[in-house]
Amino acid sequence: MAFGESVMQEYFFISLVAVFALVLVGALLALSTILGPRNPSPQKLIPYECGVVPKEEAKGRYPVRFATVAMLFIIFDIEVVFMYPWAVSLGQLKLFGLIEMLVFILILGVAYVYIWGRGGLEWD
Amino acid sequence: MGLIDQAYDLVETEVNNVKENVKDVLDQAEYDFSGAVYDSILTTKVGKVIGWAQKNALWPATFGLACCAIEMMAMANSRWDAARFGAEVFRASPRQADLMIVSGRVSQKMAPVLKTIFDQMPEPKWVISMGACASCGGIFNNYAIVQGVDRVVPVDVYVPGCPPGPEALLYGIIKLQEKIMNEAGTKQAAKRVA
Amino acid sequence: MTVTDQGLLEREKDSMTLNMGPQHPSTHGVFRVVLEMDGELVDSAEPHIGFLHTGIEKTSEAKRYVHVIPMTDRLDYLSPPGNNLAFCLTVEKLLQTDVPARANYLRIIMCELARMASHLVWLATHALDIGAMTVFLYCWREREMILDLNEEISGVRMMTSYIRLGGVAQDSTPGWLQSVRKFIEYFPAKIDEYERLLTRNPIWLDRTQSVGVMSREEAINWSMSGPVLRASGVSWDLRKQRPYSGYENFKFEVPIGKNGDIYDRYLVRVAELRESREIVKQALEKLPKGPYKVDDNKISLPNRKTLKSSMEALIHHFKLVSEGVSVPKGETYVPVEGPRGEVGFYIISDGSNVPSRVKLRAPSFMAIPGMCRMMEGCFIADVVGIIGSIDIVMGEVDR
Amino acid sequence: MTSEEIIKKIKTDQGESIESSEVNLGDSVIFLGKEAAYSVLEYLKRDPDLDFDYLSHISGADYLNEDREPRFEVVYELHSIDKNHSIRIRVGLDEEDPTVPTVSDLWKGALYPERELFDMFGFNIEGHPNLSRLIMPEEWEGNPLRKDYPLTLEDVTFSYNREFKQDLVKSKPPTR
Repeated sequence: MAFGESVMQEYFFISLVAVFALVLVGALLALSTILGPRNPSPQKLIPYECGVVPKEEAKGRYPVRFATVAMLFIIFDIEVVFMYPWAVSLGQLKLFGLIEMLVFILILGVAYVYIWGRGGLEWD
Repeated sequence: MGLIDQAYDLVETEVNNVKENVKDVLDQAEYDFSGAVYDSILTTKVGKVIGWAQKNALWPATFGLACCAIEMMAMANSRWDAARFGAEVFRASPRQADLMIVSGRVSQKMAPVLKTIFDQMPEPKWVISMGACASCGGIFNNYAIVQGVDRVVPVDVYVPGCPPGPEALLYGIIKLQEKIMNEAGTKQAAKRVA
Repeated sequence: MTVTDQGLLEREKDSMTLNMGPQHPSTHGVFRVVLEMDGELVDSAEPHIGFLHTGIEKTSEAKRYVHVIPMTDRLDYLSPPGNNLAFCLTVEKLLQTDVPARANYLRIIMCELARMASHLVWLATHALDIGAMTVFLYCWREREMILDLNEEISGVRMMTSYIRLGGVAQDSTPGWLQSVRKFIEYFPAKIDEYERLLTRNPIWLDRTQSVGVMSREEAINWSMSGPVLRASGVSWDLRKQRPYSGYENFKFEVPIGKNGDIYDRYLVRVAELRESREIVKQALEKLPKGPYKVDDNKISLPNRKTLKSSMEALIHHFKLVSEGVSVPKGETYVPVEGPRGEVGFYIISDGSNVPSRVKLRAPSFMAIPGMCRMMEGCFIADVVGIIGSIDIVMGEVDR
Repeated sequence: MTSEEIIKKIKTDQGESIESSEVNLGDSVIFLGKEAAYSVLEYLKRDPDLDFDYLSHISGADYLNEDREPRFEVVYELHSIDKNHSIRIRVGLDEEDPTVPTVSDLWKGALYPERELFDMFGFNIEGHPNLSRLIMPEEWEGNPLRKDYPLTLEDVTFSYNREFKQDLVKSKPPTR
């Protein structure tokens, strides 16, 4: 272990930062809700539409196209998320890690080419 | 007989005065305890700190109408640089803005939109009326222009000029900051928020 | 919601209406367009204008000719000398007077400087809408220099009202000519800077090429004018077709685009920046001596010094200041090439010193229907680019 | 072609429907009746060597104070891109029913100026796809650019020539 720390100590620092972050965010939110002035008037609460009073209620139904684009994004976003821990610990993993990640990228590359071919990236 | 009438008048005016005073006191009392928690813990020192924080982060809502909008853009740019006074970030939506710079002439068709945008801004909010057209109709005294924005929204600072130079607008913002600082911690600040 | 015969719910119109309203960061002023959207694509765009209607045409029917000039500054507030020149040329045509050569050259210098300043504002806001923040700050650095030149000659940054009936307001001082020369030498390097930032920038190319295309016939049919018309391949520049106030003795080319998309409009306008600088350079070299306004005192004020000596000058001065110019009866229209296109005033005069009708032919007003037809079938993100590329100014749209 | 040639050519081809024509300060101007307006405009656009394919502007005019017989007037200014000449067509409209046929099928650019005529002068444009208020708010009453519509100056608190402005102040619509 580097510098003789135990595993627990390492997690200690991470949890310290996490707690500090939670406390900070919690404090800010709590203070602003308690101290913040609050006087909702009907004119203030109408949805903002560039200064014009909206005629119809905001529609709930969206074209399905948005959903497919969202799913594609999630696939490749998770792919990048996996790369972070891999990049940090590449020192220990050495050659085995490199090949492993290349295979992983290859598999997703096939998916990418398939989507591109089928025209999943164009709007319609 | 005249004496009784005079006495009667005297008593009546006296009663009216008392009634008047009571009404004032009631108003003042009702007003003092109507504020949110914000008001009750407000001592002058904390109010000053809040005022200081507000004045140095005046985020203007982009309300560029006409020629003054071009000078407002020049003010936000590198040469005149409103960032030195904390007013650099121009928020598009009124929800995130606390200063509305009405820059340009307000026509009759635009007045309701201006009122809607002003209402949708969260308190505390301030209005700078930039230019002669916004302040008093300017050179267009006709059917189409609202003769002064203060007929639609309460205005805090008027900046004269047609169009006022960026330095004049910056001076207006500095004046507004002084106004915020004077008002901080007093009844006006609480009334502005209540 | 109606129920169809198979008992299914009838699909209500599935397109979403999106309102890019009057208060919007990238509609270049108070312009509202209601977009019928099918997902990301725009089905139809319906513009609403009139949010900046100032009634200038009606007000100028109650003002003397000299008083209308400051109001023409406020119409197309990005190039005020352009409007002044259009108004003064039309009234001078009615008065049938011609302007001395030095006044013509000073007018050309001011108009070309205003064209450069207006194109700089266009480039700044157009690039900012598409996402290039630095271009916004760079362009404004040069525009401030042009505004300093305006302030030095006329005392006002933007609304110079420098071009008056019968000539110009004041003569140019040698110091001013020197600072204009300094700006002229400084400017081309900066245009290269903008081009380095944008012209071969892949993001810029993807966002502008083959977007908002307008063919040659459509551009003519929809009455587009100025850089938008020239970007569609129509070589129509009023400085070449109908030379006015001395443009015929200047050598400059008119940049023409090929396929009329946003990228060509960008190239045409940036090339026009260089041409305008070229014109100002030639004007500085060949600036003639002589009077800076016509010496017929019925139209332009006599020299201050002569007021003390000649009685006649005093009478002319008093008559002009109190009553103003009386323009003979008639109506005419002189088109001028503004930064946005053909600007012109159609003036009807009934012989008195107050115009009977002043109508501005505004290039942005004529371009709005064509712009909204261009928006159909494009992405929502391109709507912003199209509005920026047509370079509308709401002051002259709503008048 | 110069102005004189244009007018001569138009006179020969459309002689009877032209009321009169003149070369006014170098521009060719022809006066038309309301009925003949559309046919002559179509001829001007379709004719190969006149070829007026660019509509510069359409503006309205109100000659109330000059007691001319047709009170209103619609003015079309046309350019020819290839031949580089222009013409101005003035169509007189009387007061009772100021209607003029739309030219938006000849020039698409005419859509907005014609709506502005309807909004500002109250002219009725036959066959216009969407004739409604363009610049003024929808519920605005009256047509601002007519001569009998007051400029509604507000009484300025400090003004030196008050009497000059008094006669312009007739009625004042409620400021919203």
